[in-house]
Amino acid sequence: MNTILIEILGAIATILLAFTVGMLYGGARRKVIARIQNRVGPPIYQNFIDVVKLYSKETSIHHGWIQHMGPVFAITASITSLMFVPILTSGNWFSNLNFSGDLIFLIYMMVFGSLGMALGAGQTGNPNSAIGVSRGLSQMVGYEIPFVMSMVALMTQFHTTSITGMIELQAQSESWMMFSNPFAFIAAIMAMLGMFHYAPFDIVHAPAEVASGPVSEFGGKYLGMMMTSGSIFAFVKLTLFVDVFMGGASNLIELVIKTFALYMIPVLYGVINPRYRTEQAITYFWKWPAFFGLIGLVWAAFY
Amino acid sequence: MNEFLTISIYGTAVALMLIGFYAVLAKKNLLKIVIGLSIVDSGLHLLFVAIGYVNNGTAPIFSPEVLGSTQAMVDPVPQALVLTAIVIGFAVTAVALSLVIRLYRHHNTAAIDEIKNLKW
Amino acid sequence: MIKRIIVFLILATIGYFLVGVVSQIPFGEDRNNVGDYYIEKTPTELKVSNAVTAIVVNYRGFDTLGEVTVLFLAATGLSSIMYRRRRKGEKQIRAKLPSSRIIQIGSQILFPLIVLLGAYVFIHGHLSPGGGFQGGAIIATATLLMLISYRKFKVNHNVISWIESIAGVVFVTVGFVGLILGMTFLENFLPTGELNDLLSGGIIGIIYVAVGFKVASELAGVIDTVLLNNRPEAKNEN
Amino acid sequence: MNSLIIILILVFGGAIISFVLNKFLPILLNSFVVLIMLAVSYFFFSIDAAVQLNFEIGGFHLQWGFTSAGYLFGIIVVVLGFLTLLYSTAYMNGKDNLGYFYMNFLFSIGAMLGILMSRDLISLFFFWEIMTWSSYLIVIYSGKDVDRRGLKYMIFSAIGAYSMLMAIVIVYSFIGSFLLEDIFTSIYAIGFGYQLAIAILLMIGFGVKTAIMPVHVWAPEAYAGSPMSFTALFSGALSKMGVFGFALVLFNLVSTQNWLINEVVAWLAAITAVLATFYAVIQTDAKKLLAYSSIAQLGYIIIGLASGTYLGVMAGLFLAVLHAVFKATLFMAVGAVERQVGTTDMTKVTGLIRRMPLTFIATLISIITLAGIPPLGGFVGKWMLYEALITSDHYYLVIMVFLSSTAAFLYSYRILFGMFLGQEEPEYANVKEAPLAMLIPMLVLSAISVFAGTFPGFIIEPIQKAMLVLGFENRIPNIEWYQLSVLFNSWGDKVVLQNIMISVMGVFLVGLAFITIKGYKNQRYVSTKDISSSGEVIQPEDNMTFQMDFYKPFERAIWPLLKRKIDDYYTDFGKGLEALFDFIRRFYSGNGQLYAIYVMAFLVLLLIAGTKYFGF
Amino acid sequence: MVISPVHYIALPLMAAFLIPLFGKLNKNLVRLIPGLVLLYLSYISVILMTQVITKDTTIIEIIAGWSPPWGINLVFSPFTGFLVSLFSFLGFIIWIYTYNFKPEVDYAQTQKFYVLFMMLITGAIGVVLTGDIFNLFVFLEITAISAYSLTAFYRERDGAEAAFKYLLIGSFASFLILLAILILYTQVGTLNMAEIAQRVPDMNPYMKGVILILFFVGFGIEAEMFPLNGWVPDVYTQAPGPIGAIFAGIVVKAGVYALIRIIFTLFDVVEVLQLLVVMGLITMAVAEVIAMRQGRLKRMLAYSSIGQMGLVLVAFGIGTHEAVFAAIFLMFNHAIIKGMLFLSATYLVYHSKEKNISDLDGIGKLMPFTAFLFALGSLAIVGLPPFAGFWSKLYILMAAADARLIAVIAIILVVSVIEIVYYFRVLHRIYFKERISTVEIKIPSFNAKFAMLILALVIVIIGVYPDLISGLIERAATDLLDKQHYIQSVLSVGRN
Repeated sequence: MNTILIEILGAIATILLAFTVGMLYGGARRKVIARIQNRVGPPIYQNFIDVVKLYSKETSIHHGWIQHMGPVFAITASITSLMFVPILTSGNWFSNLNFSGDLIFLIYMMVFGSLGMALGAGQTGNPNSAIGVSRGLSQMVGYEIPFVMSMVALMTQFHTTSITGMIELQAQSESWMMFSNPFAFIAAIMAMLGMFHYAPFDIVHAPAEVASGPVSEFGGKYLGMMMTSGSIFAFVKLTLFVDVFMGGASNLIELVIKTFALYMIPVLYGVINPRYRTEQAITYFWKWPAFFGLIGLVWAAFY
Repeated sequence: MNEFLTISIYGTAVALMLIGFYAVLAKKNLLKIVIGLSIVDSGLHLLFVAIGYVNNGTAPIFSPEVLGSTQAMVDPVPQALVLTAIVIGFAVTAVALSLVIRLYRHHNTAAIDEIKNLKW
Repeated sequence: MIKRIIVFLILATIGYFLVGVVSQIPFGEDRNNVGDYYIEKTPTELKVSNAVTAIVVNYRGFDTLGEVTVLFLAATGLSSIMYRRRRKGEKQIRAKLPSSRIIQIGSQILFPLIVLLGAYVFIHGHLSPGGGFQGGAIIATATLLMLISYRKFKVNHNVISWIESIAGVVFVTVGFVGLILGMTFLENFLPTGELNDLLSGGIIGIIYVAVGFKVASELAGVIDTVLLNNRPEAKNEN
Repeated sequence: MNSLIIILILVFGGAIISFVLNKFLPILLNSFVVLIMLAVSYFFFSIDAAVQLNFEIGGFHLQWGFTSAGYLFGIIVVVLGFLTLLYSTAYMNGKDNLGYFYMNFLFSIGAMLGILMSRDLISLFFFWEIMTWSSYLIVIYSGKDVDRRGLKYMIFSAIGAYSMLMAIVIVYSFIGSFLLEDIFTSIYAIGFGYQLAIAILLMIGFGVKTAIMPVHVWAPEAYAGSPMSFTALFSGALSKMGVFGFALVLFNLVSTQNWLINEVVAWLAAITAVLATFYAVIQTDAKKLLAYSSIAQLGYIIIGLASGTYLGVMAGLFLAVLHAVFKATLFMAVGAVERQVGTTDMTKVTGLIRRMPLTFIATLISIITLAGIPPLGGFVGKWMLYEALITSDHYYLVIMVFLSSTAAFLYSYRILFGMFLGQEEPEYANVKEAPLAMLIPMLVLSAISVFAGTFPGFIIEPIQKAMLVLGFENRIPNIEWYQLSVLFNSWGDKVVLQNIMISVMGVFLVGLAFITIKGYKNQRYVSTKDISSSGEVIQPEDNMTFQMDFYKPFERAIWPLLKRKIDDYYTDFGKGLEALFDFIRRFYSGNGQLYAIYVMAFLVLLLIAGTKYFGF
Repeated sequence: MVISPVHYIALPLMAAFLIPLFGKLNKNLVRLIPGLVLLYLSYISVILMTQVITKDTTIIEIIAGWSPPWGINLVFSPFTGFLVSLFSFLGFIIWIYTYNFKPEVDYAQTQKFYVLFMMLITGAIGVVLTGDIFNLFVFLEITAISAYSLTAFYRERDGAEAAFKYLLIGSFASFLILLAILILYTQVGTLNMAEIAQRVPDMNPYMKGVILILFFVGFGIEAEMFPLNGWVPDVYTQAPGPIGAIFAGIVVKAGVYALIRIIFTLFDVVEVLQLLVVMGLITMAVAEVIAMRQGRLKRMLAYSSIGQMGLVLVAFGIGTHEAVFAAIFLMFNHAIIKGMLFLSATYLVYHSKEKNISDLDGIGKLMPFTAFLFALGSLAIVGLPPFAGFWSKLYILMAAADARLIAVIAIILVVSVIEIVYYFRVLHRIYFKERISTVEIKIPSFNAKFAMLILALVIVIIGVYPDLISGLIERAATDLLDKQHYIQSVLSVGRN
């Protein structure tokens, strides 16, 4: 009984942590981009304000019960995957369900959210949402391939598929994965560019083309919940990368530094690039990233 | 004498067959083809009769004067066979001729390579 | 032209092999084969003086039955191939011009003699050279003679079919009688008389006479059919 | 009396009776066939594994009896057969010559059971042909361009059947017996080359029914063309016969040193999976889409079997069972839409979710299972498959499978969105939900696939038994099936299914409660025309549907792969053959003299050739 | 009068001679007599077969009281007896079919038709029964001449052309056979097959080779071997429908019998068997390939039956006991099935001038019975279970596999796929196309339906329960392969 209570408390703590960190990173992104574009930009805590505002808004219309479920699917996916990602290497604090899932499961769990959102967006009947969904799914097929390649490379190199196992092995060999298999790392980073849906891969909710795409029919609590799940999800992704490539983090500071460093890559890459078209994006992911992924696989096979 | 007989008879038979075959294989006219067939047949019949021959033997007929004598008789079997063969040849030729007549009426030509309604 | 060359090549090869084969058949030497058996048995057991006849009608009588059938089929097939439905008022006339008196008179004289000769030939089939087929052929030539000399001469197909059927039936029945009498098909069941007299050889004589009639009628029928049919567009003149 | 005989007599006799019954009292027909299937399933489940049957016919010694592998597939056949029959009582309602339909339906069920129970190649082949017949007769039962579809199916089935026959006779000539166990024991005695040939021929034979890549071209049209109630069985159970055969061949005929065969088969299957998925993505007809998707899924199954590892084979069989479940559901759902709406063209029919909610739920669950998303059953199979491939160092296969199953998300979403979501067209305003007899099978099957996500044990237990026959020792700790919820791979990494289920369900329910409770009362439903469209007001007659070229960008991206279909290669091949044949025909140029020359030339040839033998 | 094999020959001849007479009494007798004769023949074949099988003897009927080798003799062994019974049974069925086949042919023609019809079958029977090589030739000629005449029977068709081709090639055949007989006689000095078989081994190999090749080509023409079968499609197409069935079912079988008898019994050269396999394969492949491109129904059937005969030759050429068994089984199946196909196809394209397959569009609804029988026959001939064709194909494949002839199996199966393709094209036209052609159809008369039905029943029954007939065929195969038994059982017959 007691243990279950502990578990739930730990889970809630994890969620709060992920939420705050994700929100702050979002704000930081807006700030950074503004600075680069020589603007002042919103304050870094702007996202909190937005979320609070959204939750406090009244939603007066809906298009059916699947639209209800869309955001719920999204947040379910993000929180569940959060539960399975090891946050800290040391201490069993924040270690929720790390040992009952592995990388493959995580990869699938991540997809769950976007499909759920897509369902929700689908019922609204807004053509923009549908277009956005189709773009998003197509792009996903694009970046999943290099990502999976690097992941498979890691698994074969470590002879394990569990994340905690990978962290331990990196600790033993005192070298991070990003150094012991750089090609897989490069492939994964390039895939991450697509995962974050930032420019130049922001074709899903391309503001000017398809009025913010899938979410165009969502407002109020729906949008708030989506933002929440989105920020948690960003944190999940970053932590996952840190775990598998940078040997995890022993305490929160290290975690923040590493994740932030990693987070800046897509942000900065996005600032300086115009938007791709969908097929360009797909073929982009299937050219160099896939190539690096292949090399990473071969490397891992001969490691 | 005997060699001459051999060569002449066998040679004639073979020559007849070849001539007949030439007519059948190379001539265009239906009638000539039929004629060729019967030439071939006659060559064959000649050969048949020839193989039955026994040196200075008589016809295989026991007329009273040959009864006592020990003179050899030619082999009667080929003659019997050739009788049958001739009759059959006649029958085939008759049918062939009637077919030729009908073909000629039907196509108004007797050239075999123009009668090609049925092919492939 | 190319076809000619191919044909020549083919014929050359075949000729080569034919000569090769034939040159290995010894000519004129006597060998031991069934012929000797026939020659030895024929006068003693069958009391038939013409060994060929004996073979044709008795030893290999079955062949002859088939042979007769072939002729019969030829006649039937011929008439079925040449068959055309008669249009009304269409009469067949063979020759455009009537043949000259000489031929007509001559054939009038010759006709009975030829028929007689034919009859003789097939009646003496088992004694002398010749037999049913030869005799039948001779008689058929007699009809041919009449046909070419007289435009109006008609061969009565009704009669012909009667003759040939009866002749054939006789042949087969004679064969069956042997079977019925507990012997084998076509076996001789009559007393074989003395060698070299007319009533010898048992059933051979009967069969040959039947064959003679059959062949004669069939050949006549064949000739008549062909002649009748070779002028579909016959004008009516007399 | 032997219960095998009873089953066969029941099915085949029932088939013929139902044909007659349709002539005299058509009223009883539906209930009759359902009863027959009930009786069959009773006898089937009351069967014990030991029962066997030996007899002689045509000078061959035959032997029947279910191995546990056969029994596993038999379960699929019986359950699915019963449900599809129940479904078709409503679905086929009002179609003409039903007797013909039900006769062939039962015939194919009986033939499948016969295949599974036959322990010798002759009866296997015999039932295989009967199965081909009955399914062919249903494929040509209705629809347009029956001609082409049927001929394709027939030709490929013939190719498959005859290569099987060739393998069978070769085996017989070496071993002198048709009984499977004799063959399995003494197959290694014969030469390696023959062994390889036998395996390959048999695999061609089974691969045709499994629709593996080079010989799959019949499948889309045949699946899409026949009545959906049969297609559910066709893709669910009938194609599994090929899987069954593959299992036999790969594990009992091909000795271990032919790892090459496994590799080749696995790669063919992988290419099949990827290409079929891509084709499925660009389809606009739901039936066609599902047809291609089942080709892809069968590809996974074969990959799993061909990987040859314990986990891989288990994954393959698990997916086989599960595919039977969810793909049958999907075909049934599409059939329901076809029956209620009249078309399955996704560019026409949209927004049925509020009209047919139950059908939608069944479809949703099956789609989630198909996509392999946790926590439903599909994930278990996918997980096992990936782990098996990775732990056995098939990296590149993993990539292929990932590619195809990621692209599978596209068509999964497409079919949901195309038929049920999106704009609600007024012309479908008064569409009714499907009748009960069609809903029950769908819901039952989707319940199974939900259940399998948390408690895969009840599927894994019989699979385990089947794998004993295929020569894998038991690695499952002997615990109750409901305790079996932790999956291990051979590196010792695990996934705990019940934790996943708990966390997903917990978060989901909390979130749902939260979003539903918050301000629910003053929230109302508005039609899908009432959407934010950057200012202007949408009139009811405006067409706001987005269904055409749904995945155009993706299509453009993969176009180089799809430019040339395999069909075209076959067509060109056929054309070339016909030209050749026409050339050969010229040999008989109606000139009789030429024929005579042939004769003489042949004679001359023989004579010249004879000189060698006869010393001319 | 004791029942003996000679009835097979003598009774039909008697009847043939009598038909013109009876025709003058009553016109229906002309059509009736052949049926009665054939019925009687089937009856005595039942009796004789039971004798032969139960007593395990070989009935040798000597003619004109001269024991072999001096007289002609008929051999009624399990093999020949099986074929003869098949011929008479099939002939009787086809007679039922022909009973009022073409009423518009007027009386004189009907009479001739039936005479020739009966003699065609009798000739084939004689070829199978006789034990004398020259006599075999005579019967072959009987068959041939009636075949020529029947092929040219209809004026409105191109029968004459087909018949002339047939006659041309056929007279080549008879020439070659006669030449071979002549040379053979000069070498062994006898015409009795048993004695020839006895004397052949110590014959000069050169002569042996030449004779064998002459026979091979001569009988190969009758057996529709590949380069020699130019006449076949024309003849099958142009002859009246039932006659086509007789050609496919009876006449060809006689030719194959002669070829096999020569190769297996008379001569002792094994190379010929390989040659037979090769020629059979070529025949089969070429014929099926051409059949696939045919636009005319009967022509397609003709080529397909050439292909089947090729398969038979292959099976005989393999030469093992199983192979011969399979070959005889296939001969039986092919006689029945292809006969039924021809009979039904005749009515399917009864009035269409060109006999195009395109005239069959949607005919399955107009004449369901005939179309269904045709479909059944097609399924059976391509060898799909549960029909008769399946077993023979399976047996042949097994025999080939036993002889390790993998390539042969492969070719056979590929060809079978082609077969399936073209038969199913026809079936699809029959059942799935809409009828466009304006050719009016002819519903078969009752007795035609009856005849076809009997054949269909045979096909299905044999297919479901092959043991019904495989026993007989087993004995036949053993008998065919047992050369010494043949020789001594013929030569041991003394003067009765």
